[in-house]
Amino acid sequence: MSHAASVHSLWTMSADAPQKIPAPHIEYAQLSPTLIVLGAAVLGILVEAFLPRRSRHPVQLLLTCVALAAAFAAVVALAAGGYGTGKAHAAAMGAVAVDGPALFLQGTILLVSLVAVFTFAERRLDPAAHGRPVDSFAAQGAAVPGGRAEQDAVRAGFTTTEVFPLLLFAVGGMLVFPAADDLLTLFVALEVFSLPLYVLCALARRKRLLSQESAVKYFLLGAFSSAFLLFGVALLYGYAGTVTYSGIADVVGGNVRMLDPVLAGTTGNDALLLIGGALVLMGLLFKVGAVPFHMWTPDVYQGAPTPVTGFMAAATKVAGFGALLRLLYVVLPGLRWDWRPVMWGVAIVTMLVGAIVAVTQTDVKRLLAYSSIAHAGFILAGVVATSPDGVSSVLFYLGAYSFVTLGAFSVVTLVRDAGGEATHLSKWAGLGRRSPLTAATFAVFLLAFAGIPLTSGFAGKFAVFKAAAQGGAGPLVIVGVVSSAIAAFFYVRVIVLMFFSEPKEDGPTVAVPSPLTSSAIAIGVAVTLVLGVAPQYFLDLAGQAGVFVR
Amino acid sequence: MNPVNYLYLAALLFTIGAAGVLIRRNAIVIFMCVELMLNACNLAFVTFARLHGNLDGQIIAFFTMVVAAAEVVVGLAIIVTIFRSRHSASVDDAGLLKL
Amino acid sequence: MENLIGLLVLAPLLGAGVLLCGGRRLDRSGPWLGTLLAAVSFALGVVLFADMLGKGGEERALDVTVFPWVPVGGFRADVGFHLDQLSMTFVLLITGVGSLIHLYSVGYMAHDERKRRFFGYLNLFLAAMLLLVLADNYLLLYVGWEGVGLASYLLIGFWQHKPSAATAAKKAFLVNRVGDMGLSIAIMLLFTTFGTFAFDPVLQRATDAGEGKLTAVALMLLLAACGKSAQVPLQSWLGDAMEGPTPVSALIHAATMVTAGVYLITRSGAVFDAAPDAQTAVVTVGAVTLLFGAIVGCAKDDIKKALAGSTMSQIGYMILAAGLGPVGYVFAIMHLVTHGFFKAGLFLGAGSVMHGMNDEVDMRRYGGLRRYMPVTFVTFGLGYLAIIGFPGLSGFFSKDKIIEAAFAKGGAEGWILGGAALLGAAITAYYMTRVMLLTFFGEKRWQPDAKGELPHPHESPRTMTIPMVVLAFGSVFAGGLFSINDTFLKWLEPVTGHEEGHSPVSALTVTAATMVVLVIGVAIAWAQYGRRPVPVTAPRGSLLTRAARRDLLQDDFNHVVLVRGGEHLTRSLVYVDHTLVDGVVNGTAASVGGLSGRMRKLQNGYARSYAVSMFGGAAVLIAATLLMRAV
Amino acid sequence: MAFPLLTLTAAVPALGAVATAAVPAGRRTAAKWLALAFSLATLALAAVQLVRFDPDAKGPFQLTESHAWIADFGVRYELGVDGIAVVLIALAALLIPFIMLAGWHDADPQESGSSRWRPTQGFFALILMVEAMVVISFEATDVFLFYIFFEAMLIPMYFLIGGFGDGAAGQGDAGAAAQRSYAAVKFLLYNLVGGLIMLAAVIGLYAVTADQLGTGTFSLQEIVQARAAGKLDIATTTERALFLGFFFAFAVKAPLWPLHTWLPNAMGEATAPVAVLITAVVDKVGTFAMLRFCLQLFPEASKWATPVIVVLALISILYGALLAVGQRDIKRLVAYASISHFGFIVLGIFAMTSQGQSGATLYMVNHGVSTAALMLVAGFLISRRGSRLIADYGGVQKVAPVLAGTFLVGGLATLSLPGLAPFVSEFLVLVGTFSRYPAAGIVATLGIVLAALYVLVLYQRTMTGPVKEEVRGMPDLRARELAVVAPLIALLLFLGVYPKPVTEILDPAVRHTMSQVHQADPKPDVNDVEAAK
Repeated sequence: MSHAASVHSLWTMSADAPQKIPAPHIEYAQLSPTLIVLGAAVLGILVEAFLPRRSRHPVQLLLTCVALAAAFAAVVALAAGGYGTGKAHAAAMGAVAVDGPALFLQGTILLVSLVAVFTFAERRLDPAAHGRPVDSFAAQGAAVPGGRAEQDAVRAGFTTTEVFPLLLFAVGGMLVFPAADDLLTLFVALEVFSLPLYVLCALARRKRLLSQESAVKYFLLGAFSSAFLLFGVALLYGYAGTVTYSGIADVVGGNVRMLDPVLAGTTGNDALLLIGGALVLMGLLFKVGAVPFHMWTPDVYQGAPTPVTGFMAAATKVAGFGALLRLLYVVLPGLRWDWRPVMWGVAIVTMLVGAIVAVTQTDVKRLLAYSSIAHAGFILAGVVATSPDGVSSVLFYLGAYSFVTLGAFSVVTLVRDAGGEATHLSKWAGLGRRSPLTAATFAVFLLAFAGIPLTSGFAGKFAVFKAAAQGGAGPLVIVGVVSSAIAAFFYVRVIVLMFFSEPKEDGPTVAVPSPLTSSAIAIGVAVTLVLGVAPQYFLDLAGQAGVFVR
Repeated sequence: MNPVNYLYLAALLFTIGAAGVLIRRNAIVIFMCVELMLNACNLAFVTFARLHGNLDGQIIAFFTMVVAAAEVVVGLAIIVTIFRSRHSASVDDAGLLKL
Repeated sequence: MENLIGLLVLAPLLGAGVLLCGGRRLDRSGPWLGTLLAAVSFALGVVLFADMLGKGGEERALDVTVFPWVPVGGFRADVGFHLDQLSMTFVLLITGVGSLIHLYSVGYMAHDERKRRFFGYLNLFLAAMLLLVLADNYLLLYVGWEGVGLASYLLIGFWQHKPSAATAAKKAFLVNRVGDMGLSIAIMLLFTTFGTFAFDPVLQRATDAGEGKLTAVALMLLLAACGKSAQVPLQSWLGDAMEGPTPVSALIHAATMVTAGVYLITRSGAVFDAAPDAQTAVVTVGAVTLLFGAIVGCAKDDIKKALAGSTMSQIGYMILAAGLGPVGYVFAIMHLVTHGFFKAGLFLGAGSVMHGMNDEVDMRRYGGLRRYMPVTFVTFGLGYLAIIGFPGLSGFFSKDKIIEAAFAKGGAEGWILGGAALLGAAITAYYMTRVMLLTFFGEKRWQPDAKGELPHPHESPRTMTIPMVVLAFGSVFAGGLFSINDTFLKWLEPVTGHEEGHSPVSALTVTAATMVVLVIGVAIAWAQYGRRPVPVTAPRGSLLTRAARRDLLQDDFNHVVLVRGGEHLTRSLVYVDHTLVDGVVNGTAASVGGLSGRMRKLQNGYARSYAVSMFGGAAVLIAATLLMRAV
Repeated sequence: MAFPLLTLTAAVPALGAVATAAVPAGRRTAAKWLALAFSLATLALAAVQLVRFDPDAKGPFQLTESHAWIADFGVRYELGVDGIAVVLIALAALLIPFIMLAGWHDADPQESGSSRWRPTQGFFALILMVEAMVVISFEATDVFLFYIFFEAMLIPMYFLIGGFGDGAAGQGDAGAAAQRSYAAVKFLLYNLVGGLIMLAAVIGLYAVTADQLGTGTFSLQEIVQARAAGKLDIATTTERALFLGFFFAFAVKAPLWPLHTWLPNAMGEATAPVAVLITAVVDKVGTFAMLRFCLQLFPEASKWATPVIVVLALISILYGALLAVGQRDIKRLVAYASISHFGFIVLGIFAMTSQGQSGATLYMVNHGVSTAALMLVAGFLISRRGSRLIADYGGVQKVAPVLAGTFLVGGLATLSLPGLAPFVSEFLVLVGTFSRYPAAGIVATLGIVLAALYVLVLYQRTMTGPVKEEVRGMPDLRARELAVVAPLIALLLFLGVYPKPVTEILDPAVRHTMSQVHQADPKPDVNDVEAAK
């Protein structure tokens, strides 16, 4: 009875709530990066709608690049304006955080996407029969593979320029994802960047069946995982009565001003908190491709158009880990002793499974997919360090890793034969003889993956392991070292294949790319070496960006 | 009636949805199961909103619906394409990518 | 004077360098150049000798430190020379006999197209040997020690195209290495015991160290001596070493190098004197070897191998003497010198015979050569008389003294050793007579050689005969000269020290006994080979004979135990390395691969199974979190 | 800010590598000469180092340079040389030109492949790259800096091994290539694993220093001084763990039994010059690092581990020698011989006596030169007959006396014949070991007998005996080849007769190391004459 009464009182109380809702106050300047990107995306749609097909490609390319560059400039401006450090705070009524990690990650994402756009726009790889240069996307996504419609589209020289707005939307979501300061924003951002990716995956020009299959898998599993995440959000909301990070953190930390009976009732029930936390974690782990939520990764990476794969592999990881960091460091620090062991486990299995399964891979893209899983494990090792060092090391690793990945996948786009990209490893035999330069660059990326000194991979690995060791995660370091040893094996295998085995007669040809892809690869190599030889400046950046706002 | 029961219902629906995803072959059905899971979440949200007596939960529920709608658009589009190229919507047929 | 010592070593070394690196243009002049340089160092030796005679007995020793060699922390080894009467004796012997044999070789190797290198090696040997006897510390001695080993390796294997020669050379080097191991361990012991291994400090303060340590050192030195001087159990290489050109056998494997062991023991006398047990070991080795060598010498039909056996046995005498301590050192060296003369002479004679018989070595195919090569016959004969100890000739004096000293050891030991020495004398007389008879007397048993032509023996050229004559003089008179009012004893005493042995039997009795056994030995030989004709193919012979022909089965033992065993060991190790050590690593790699292959199967391409893993993962995640809270 | 001599010494070959790699495909010979010029320049710089280096100066390191590099990792760009380093740098710089000359034609492309494929340029560039990295890892006094190049070195080595064979693998071209890449992969993986384990230890070291000194550091001197001052006190178990981590990597590189199996494959498959590069230059970094890092960073742990390591070293000595006896392949034989010699070096290092360590350091130099001599001549031999199998040769000394002679000298050096360089060092090691562990000393002495065995057997089977048909008409050493071998032999003789100049430079460094480990030589039983009187 008393309970019912309280419920009734709640009802009446919330009845006259509406006029109490304050008008939201949005700091547009501080959200400008996201706004610019999303705005450009909308523009892009309009371009698709109104510009003649011929002129769409250049316009879209220009628009996208400008937008991303501008957004990056905005990020830099904000950082310069001290929002990364002193003036860091939660903007948009606590929905979006503007602080060091957010800005650093947004900057990284924007740069990565900018480079990715180059590979998106590459049109010289497929010397098309009908004379018109084409990129790696389907002439007409909706057309049935090999069907009449597609042939017409190909003959007409259609290209799916929608990929650019799609990319921009995805980027927009990714920008918000690591900055999201409440669970709702987190969820929305997740969907905003996932949905365009699902579509992009389906748009390969060659091997369309694989492409579509990968899209379906990605979509279903993605939706599945986001449902889990959402349920987790629900439980956390139920536990804390709010979805803002700070609010939940306060409740978890047990420092709330007024504790009404209901809240007391729910907060008493840790199950809500723990299960909710676990489910949200799972949603994020899925995005970063950690074991056992990794299984979509190889299939999707292999099926999706390679530029998209590169973009996903690089940017999604950055965004996902950003969100993960924020969640663990802002929302759940009170529960450190609960989630740390769990994350330990996840990190260990991720490193080992990724490395071990990669050993027997026969497809370059799958190989890279598994290696990305292993790397997710390494990064997790830095995540569980639970120290500012840990954060900055993870940030650095993400920056280093994303460019290496992008570069590697860009190289993959160049090695082609009649069936499009020749991704089967056996085709790569003797590549070093055919075109030493390409092989050499790819070797550089592989060495970076393997964490050989003087490459960014080593600096990053050292940073996270160091943080982990200082965070008292020595065993993790050992496992990490072991799995790096295993990983080294298959990277080396590819190098052997490229340089020490005789080239086949029917081997693939290496396409001579336009400046776009070349510059993408060049940037990748440059970043790899610079971060390997003189990482101090970037370590400083990451170090300054190591503190989350609450 | 005790609102907590709604939570149990939500959990139940969520589990049913999840089970559906695991069991059913047809992509459309699987997708519907996912939708079911999302709606289970919605139910949980509103229940908690009710419990806590603030509107956040209810607002989130609206957001969720919108997101779900968006998912439907993209999802159905993808599923339809693959259906047209494969003449089957069974996810088990789509097994080219493996190992 | 001091600098001359350096030159003494340097001259032949220079020769070696020039001849070996000189190239073809020296092919003609090379031999004479080598001989010249040998002669030069002999001349230097004589000069130093004269200078030394000018001084009193005590201050005759010269010490020169040329330069610090290995100065490291507490460890310092110098390149320094120590020239005293002992080393002087050796210098003269080495350079003297050495020069003669160089001269001989000029004729002997005249027709060999690689003679330039031959003389290079000979010079190298001279240099190393001089270094050995002049070194003022054990490490430098070790350098010479291995240097002569190298030279002997190169010279034994000089005719490398003959596999037998190459094998013999390798064997010689390896067996010597075993001995060298002893030497290096001895040096280490000396260093850890005395903190140095220079002769003076070590020998002066030998007694300060514990007897245990000294015994160890002495035994290790003995091992080294056994290796170099072909004493049991490391004697097996000497017989095969006869594969080398005969001048080499004469110089290295008769006159000089093989006696290095005696030098080492005499030089380290202070150490041995302080370690009686070690001395017992020394005399035992000596006694055993002198019999062993003698017996082997009796059975061999190859003239050089017979002489090799005799060398072994004679050096056995020296080692025995050296083992007797101050009583014997002088006589050991004295016998060493006389032996140097007559054994070199004998070998040169043998060489000359082979030269005349188109390199036939089997004595059973000789016979009646005295008419065809008179000079060889005479010189060889004198050498023969000397070695069997015919009264008045060198061997007589030196060997007699050793036998006396052996008896003088006193007690059962003395009797055993003395007896062994006497028996050895008898056998010596026997096998040398045998050699003599088979070679120069009896009817011709010449056989056509490989090319099917009968040999027509002739006297050798002057370059070969002159050295033989000179050496014959040595083997006749050296002993006498040395013994007249104990010149040699007085000469060496300051270095080695000397004390009269008190023999249970008078010196005269010993001499008489020696004579008797000598006659017996000769008589038996005459009975066997003098009176009845000798079969060209050797009769099967008694068990002992057959064993002796095979060096008393020593080689067979080596072959079975060391060679075969070693081969098996290495082969199994190679297998282990490949299968086990490597296998472990490759195994882990393979297992990772297998694991990978199995885990790969989980990625079966079905979206729903992926969903299952996610669902399961979520469940685990939740369970784990709750569990963490629970505990 | 002094003149950055050390940096320059490393930078010159690095630049040379870039320059050589940039030479267009057509200008092969130009590339060779360019590379040779750069290597000679490096040699000159190394010589300058030797001159500028003052053995009697105070302080462990000289010609030091120190700049901030990666503050976050506590890493500084710190260079400095002690006596050991300066000598080993000289050795490396000296050998590289010979290696290049010896391999002058090894990388000439058989078929004129695509114009972009420039093996020759690659070959020489990689050699220079290796040289640069070796030099800087000798110079590094910052653990992390050392580690970086210790690891990075593997990559060019890997390409040298896998990319260029002597075409004498026995079976067809494809089979040869397969074997080669197997060897290369084996080399890389062994060393990578070693390096990664060391990485764990390096990180651990950082964690310890950061924990106790506030800021983590990798500076050797800082750490040593901090320990001396008691500011840094590493728990026993931690120190041992870290020591093992470091030692493992160095033991793989050295290589020490049972981590040695990569060496025979690598040396067997690589061309002779590259094999020399591996064993004479690169592997020295391993033993060098034992002296500089294992002993100085973890003295207590080193002492703790000594017994085991001594045993392993002994096993290496005998095992390597026995396997050398059992080999059918000339280059593999030399490889196992090297394993045996590395056993001696490690033995000397961990005997913890001044003789032992001076011997070991001197041994590094001598072994470098002697192996170079033997292996390069073997390479010339192999290049003539196109086979590595001992059984395919015989009677060579008849047709090619000079080749045979030099081969013999190289062999005699390998069996450390007195008068040649290795004897001195080997004897020092033996004495040093004996004075602390007599039993070990005696066992090690067996090694010299076995050495004689494998060298002489090799010489007999290849050079002596009746002349084989295939060998008939084999040309003797050419001028270029003689120009490679003669100086090495001269050096062997010189260092054998007069090693003083080298030992004088080495000694202070060794004494310093000994003091770091708090070890004194055992005293002789009979004290010297003065005391006696």
